[in-house]
Amino acid sequence: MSFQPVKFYQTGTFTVGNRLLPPEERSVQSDSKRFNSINSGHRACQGCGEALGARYAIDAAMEAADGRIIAANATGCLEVFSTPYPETSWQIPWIHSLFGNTAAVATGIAAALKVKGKTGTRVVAQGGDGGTTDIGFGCLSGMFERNDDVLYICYDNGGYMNTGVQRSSATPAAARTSTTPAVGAEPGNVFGQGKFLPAIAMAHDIPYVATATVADLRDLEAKVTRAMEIRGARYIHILVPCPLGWGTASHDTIRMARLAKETGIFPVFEAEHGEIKSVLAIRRPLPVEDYLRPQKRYAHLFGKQPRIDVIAHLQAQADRNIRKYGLQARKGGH
Amino acid sequence: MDKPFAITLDPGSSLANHTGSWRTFRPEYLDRLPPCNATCPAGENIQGWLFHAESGDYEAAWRSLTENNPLPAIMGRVCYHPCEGACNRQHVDSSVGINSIERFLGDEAIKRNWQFMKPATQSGKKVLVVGAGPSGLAAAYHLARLGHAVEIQEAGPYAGGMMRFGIPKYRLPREVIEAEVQRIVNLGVTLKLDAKVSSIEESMQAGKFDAAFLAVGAHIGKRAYIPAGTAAKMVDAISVLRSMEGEDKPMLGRRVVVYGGGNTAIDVARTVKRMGAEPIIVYRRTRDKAPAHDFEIEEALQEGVMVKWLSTIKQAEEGEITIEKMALDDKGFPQPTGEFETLAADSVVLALGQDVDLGLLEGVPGLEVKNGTVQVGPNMMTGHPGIFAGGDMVPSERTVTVAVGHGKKAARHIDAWLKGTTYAPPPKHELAGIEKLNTWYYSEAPHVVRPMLDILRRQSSFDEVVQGLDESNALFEARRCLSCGNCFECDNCYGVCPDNAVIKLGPGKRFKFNFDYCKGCGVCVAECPCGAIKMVAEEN
Amino acid sequence: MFQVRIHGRGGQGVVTAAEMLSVAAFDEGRHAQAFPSFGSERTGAPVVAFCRIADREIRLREPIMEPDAIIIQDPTLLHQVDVFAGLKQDGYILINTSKTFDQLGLGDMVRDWNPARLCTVPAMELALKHVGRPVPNVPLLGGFAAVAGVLQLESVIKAIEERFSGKVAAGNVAAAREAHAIVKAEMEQAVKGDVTHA
Amino acid sequence: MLKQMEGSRAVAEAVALCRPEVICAYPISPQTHIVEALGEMVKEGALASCEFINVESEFAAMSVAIGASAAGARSYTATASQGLLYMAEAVFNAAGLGLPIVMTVANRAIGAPINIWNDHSDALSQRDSGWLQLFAETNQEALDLHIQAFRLAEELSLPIMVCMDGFILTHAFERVDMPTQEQVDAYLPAYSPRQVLDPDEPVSIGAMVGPEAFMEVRYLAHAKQMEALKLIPAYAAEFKAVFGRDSGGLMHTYRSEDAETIIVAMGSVLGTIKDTVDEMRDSGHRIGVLGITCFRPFPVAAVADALRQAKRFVVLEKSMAIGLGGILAVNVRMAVTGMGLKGYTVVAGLGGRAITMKSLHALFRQGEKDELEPVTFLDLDWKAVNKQLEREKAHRRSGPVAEALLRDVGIVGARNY
Repeated sequence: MSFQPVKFYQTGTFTVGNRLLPPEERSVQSDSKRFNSINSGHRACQGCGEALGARYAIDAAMEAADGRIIAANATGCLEVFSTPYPETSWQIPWIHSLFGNTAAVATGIAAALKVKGKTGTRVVAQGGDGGTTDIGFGCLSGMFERNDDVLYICYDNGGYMNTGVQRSSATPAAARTSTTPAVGAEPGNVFGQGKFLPAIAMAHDIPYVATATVADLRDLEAKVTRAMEIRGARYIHILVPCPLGWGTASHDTIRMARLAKETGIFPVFEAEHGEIKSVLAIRRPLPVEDYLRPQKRYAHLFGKQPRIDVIAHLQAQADRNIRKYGLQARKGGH
Repeated sequence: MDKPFAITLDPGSSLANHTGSWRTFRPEYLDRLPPCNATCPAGENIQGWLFHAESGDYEAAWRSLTENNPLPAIMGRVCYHPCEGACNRQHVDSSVGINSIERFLGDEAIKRNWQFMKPATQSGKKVLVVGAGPSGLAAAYHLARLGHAVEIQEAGPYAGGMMRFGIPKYRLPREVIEAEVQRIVNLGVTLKLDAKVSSIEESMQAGKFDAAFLAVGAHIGKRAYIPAGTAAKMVDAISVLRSMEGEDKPMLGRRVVVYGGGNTAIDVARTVKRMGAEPIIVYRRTRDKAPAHDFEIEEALQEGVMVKWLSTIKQAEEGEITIEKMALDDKGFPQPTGEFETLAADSVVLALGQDVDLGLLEGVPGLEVKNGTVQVGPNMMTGHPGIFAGGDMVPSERTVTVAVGHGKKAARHIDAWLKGTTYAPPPKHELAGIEKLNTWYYSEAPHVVRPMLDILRRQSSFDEVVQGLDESNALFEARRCLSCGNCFECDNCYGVCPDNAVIKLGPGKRFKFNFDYCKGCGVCVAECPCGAIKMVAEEN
Repeated sequence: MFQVRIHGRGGQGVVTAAEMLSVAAFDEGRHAQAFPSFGSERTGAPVVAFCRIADREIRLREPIMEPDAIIIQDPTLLHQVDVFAGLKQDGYILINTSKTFDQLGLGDMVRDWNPARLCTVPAMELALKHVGRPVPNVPLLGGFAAVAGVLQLESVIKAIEERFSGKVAAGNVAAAREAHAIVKAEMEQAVKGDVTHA
Repeated sequence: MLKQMEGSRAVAEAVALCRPEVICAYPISPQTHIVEALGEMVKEGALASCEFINVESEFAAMSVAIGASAAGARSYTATASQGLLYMAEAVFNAAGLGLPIVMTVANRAIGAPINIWNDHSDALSQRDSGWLQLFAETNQEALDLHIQAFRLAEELSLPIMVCMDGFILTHAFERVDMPTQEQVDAYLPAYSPRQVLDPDEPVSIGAMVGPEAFMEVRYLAHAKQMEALKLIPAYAAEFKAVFGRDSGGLMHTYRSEDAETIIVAMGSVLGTIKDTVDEMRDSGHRIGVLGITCFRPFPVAAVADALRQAKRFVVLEKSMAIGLGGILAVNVRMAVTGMGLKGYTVVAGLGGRAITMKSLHALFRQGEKDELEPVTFLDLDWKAVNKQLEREKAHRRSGPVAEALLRDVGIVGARNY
């Protein structure tokens, strides 16, 4: 288990910083001289989970690699809001090529570094769920299969938010998007479709696969740090709520991620060579309704005639996650 | 490098894009009033001193504490800690044991002989403090710190007032009082014992005092009319407790009936129990209606004190009393039932409240006395200019904590009065209610229970019943503080900002917003554990 | 310019044969161009490869439609594919077989042919004998050196040794030499008129 | 050193001499032999300091090359036909980012109907991608062009396709003069990237560019290609100085000095054309040849100069702008705009259809007499075509075209020889 939360010290390791912790146990994000790999002035929406997740992850990778990171970035929100000519928010060497080829571009960078003997410089590829689970899946699977020395980070906000909130294969069931409107007998995205990429990544037997959310910074940082200790293909899937696409208040971004984890909707775990090594247990269990209700993309479930059946179905999905990954809250929390 | 036009860009150049223009609401840091501070009668900045204790800097914590209260070792034992009743942590698990940490700090200060800092300059003014009880000691301390020459004139042979004469030593060991009084004396306060002030005007003139603070305790036990035979032994509770301080212990016999339901009744009952007697408390109402703190009733019951609830004494004779059973009416008042019972009783101790001896005020023009108390203005000054009063003398709850609060408050007004100005307390912040907090961030941490003396020793000795916390326990308990409403530098705002628009100013300096980039999303407000940020509309 | 077309089946080394032929010519300082029929045929399917040999640069890129010589690596193709299409009158024909032209049913076709240009060699047997594998292409090249006279046997052997190594090279060289001897003997007999293909 | 070898092998050895650092490979006929040979060289250590990556698609192949090139590695890949189309998005991207990748295109037709044989449809479909496109006439030239391409690409910071006819060249065994490592090292300096992903000097590559600068970016790409028109002949001249032979350049003329009719073509068919022209010259025809080596940038001025003295030109191309006629022809016509030349487009050799001297003789004679249609389809089976057109008139459900034609022409007729 890579992340051993500090049990107490007022806020333990739940908050970003903690003056009571020894310096070596403090988070990368709490450092007043942190990298800010993605700088201020980017054009992400107010309360953007992806902007936050990207800084969390890349800063942690930078810390682990002594500031020697090269990133390849898929087309998508992150790319568009961070690098509109003539300004870029990135403070690291960064390249955007296409929507579907990020893993392969990263492979190329890694190959170049290897052949030049620059093994101290590490490669991170990043993209949204569309660029990862859909259009970029072929290249990603190829990168996994070859075990190229790349850390791929997927920022999952459950849809094509950049183009106006269309459905991706990571869009959850029942969620409303522009292409799965909340009309008809089965409003929103259908059940039984979509794919959970971390499990597919694990099926490649790559050295490291993990999930994380922007609500558990220390867990996220520990996973990136762990991933950076390993050579070969690594995959981290980070849930990053999207106020626009989810229809949530801009200030609720982290809260939504927390609810996703605490309800069991989004399992947080890590795996090595295809085997689960640890899970982040639920701390304060909640029904999925608490997670669904604040989101306008599920508003159709809570209309005049609430779709109790659909909510129950989603609860069953969460319960299944809890059983499957062993997410049950443990005594004493964490 | 000679970069290709437009395709390749310089790092971090988006700083040119000031996204602050997107904002319609802006976050603002603020300090809210934590409920503990809001309820502390002594006006302690509890959260403030807990902050230092959390990092293990106990001296800093003690110094912070004693900014408001010079008697933490005493208060850590006898304060009924309304702060803990208000503590927001009770909504998470259980309240922070503030009182136990205060005692730890007080004891630590005695152990390590920490002393108060003397004022840099002297004002040249003289202030007379009448009474060396908590209120007088507190006032003397604060006035001395403000640079005034203070003399306490105490009627009794010891300092401490009602703390010494009204509180048993198993709750408040006398060496604790001695230590904290001595520290105030060391600050430069003159303490005159056995110096009863019989006329305040005379005493002030004699000593050329510029002002006076009257802080005489309620030493006179209230009497009630109970038909009694001549041989019946009846004494008042406060006399019993006072006599415990001298050589001649009271002779009350084996079966002692204590009449009353307040803390003094409990104290007397527990005291006589320790003297080998069998105390029975007789109280006209029920346990939950009793003014005594429940934990003290519980401790008394544990120690073998008997209680007759819903009972009044109708008659006292030698060796026995008659009591009438009562019943509560619809409004919760006890009404006689006509049912009687006799109890064996070698003596009856009346614990029905106390009065203050106001004899020293006779003839002072402008003073107003009502219901046995001196009327004071909001600045604690009596109707006579320059004469202030506090503690048991003024209309208020009579607790050590309230008394200490009066002393501090009066000192500030006296200081202002001496300078010819008025003291205006700073405006209070809005309350940091639980709804302002994001408690998800606080670690699970159950309350530490203070160790208790074993029951046999409690029944037979005057050793202190409730023990202190050890260092690790105190630290743990201090860290349970949620820091409601005040930034404790957890870095959450700094970390969770998607726009890196929070600037970390360094330890103790908190944070500030970089409004060039803050888009006003409000994530910092939502994720601030302690509710120290709020959103305000830009147009305001 | 001398143009050769080789017929065989996928897996019989038809393309290799054409390439080795071009290498042999190159080794003699001549220009040569070998190329396959660019098909996507799999093992067993009829395939064709070509080789041009000339004393100047070969620029022509069209398929060989009027060959000067034809090498048939697999006699079972004779009645399935028009292997003789475009063959010049009195062009060389070399067939991997232990039968005669008559026995192969080709008697009528070659009745007026110069008998010295009609040769057979049991290349499959030679390959099995010397190399241990049923790959008739290399022995046929040895035979071709004898029949067409455009290349020296030693050039072919050099090409074999460039292509293969060790035992395989030695076996192929031996097979090529034996094939060369067989064909040479056939031709000498034909010139003497001892043998007719009728 | 003279060697008799397969064209693919020759190219592979030449690429190896250029010291590539990252090679990405995905198999597609007829490019396979090139990357197979390179893969072997890397694996056995003959090609040191090189990463050979077997990717999962051509799209990935180009993408890996993009990443590697951006990280400062000399990068190479090879493809053909459908593969080139499958990577098309990345092809445009590599050019847009200005990454000097060299790619061999073993020219092959594009389906449907699926066809593995040679024509130029694949490369020409990417003519506007921003890549430089060089067409080899022989395997010697293919080999030489790769050496020149790395130098050109890296100097210009633009990617280059070296196009060679699939099978006809890639699979042909013929004589090549293989240069030495010393020669190549003398000609080709180490790769010094114009932009590179480097933590010591971070940059963001691949920004989103809006209307305010996009046209400028595009113009600059064009300006670079115009610059290439000067560099290409200069580098060819330097090449001759080091290697001792004419290779590359913008174009080659053949017996065109006094020609009234000039045949314009690209790639290996030029050999067959030259043989035909030789024969016609022998019988007194004033005919010559213009071989285009550099299709992108298109050498408009040089082509105009080469054709200025002629009366007519016949563009014989292995490509087709369906619905218009020729692709190369349109480019040539633009070059001679206003010159009063007669021009003919001949679409030939599509999908591997053999282009024979016999047909060329007839064609060129027709051309000389101005008897050609504006667009001619060489050796088209009109009978089969007309039959199908009739069939489609007669039946709504006439079925798939290619299969019907195959039935008509028969299996022997379908042989390409």
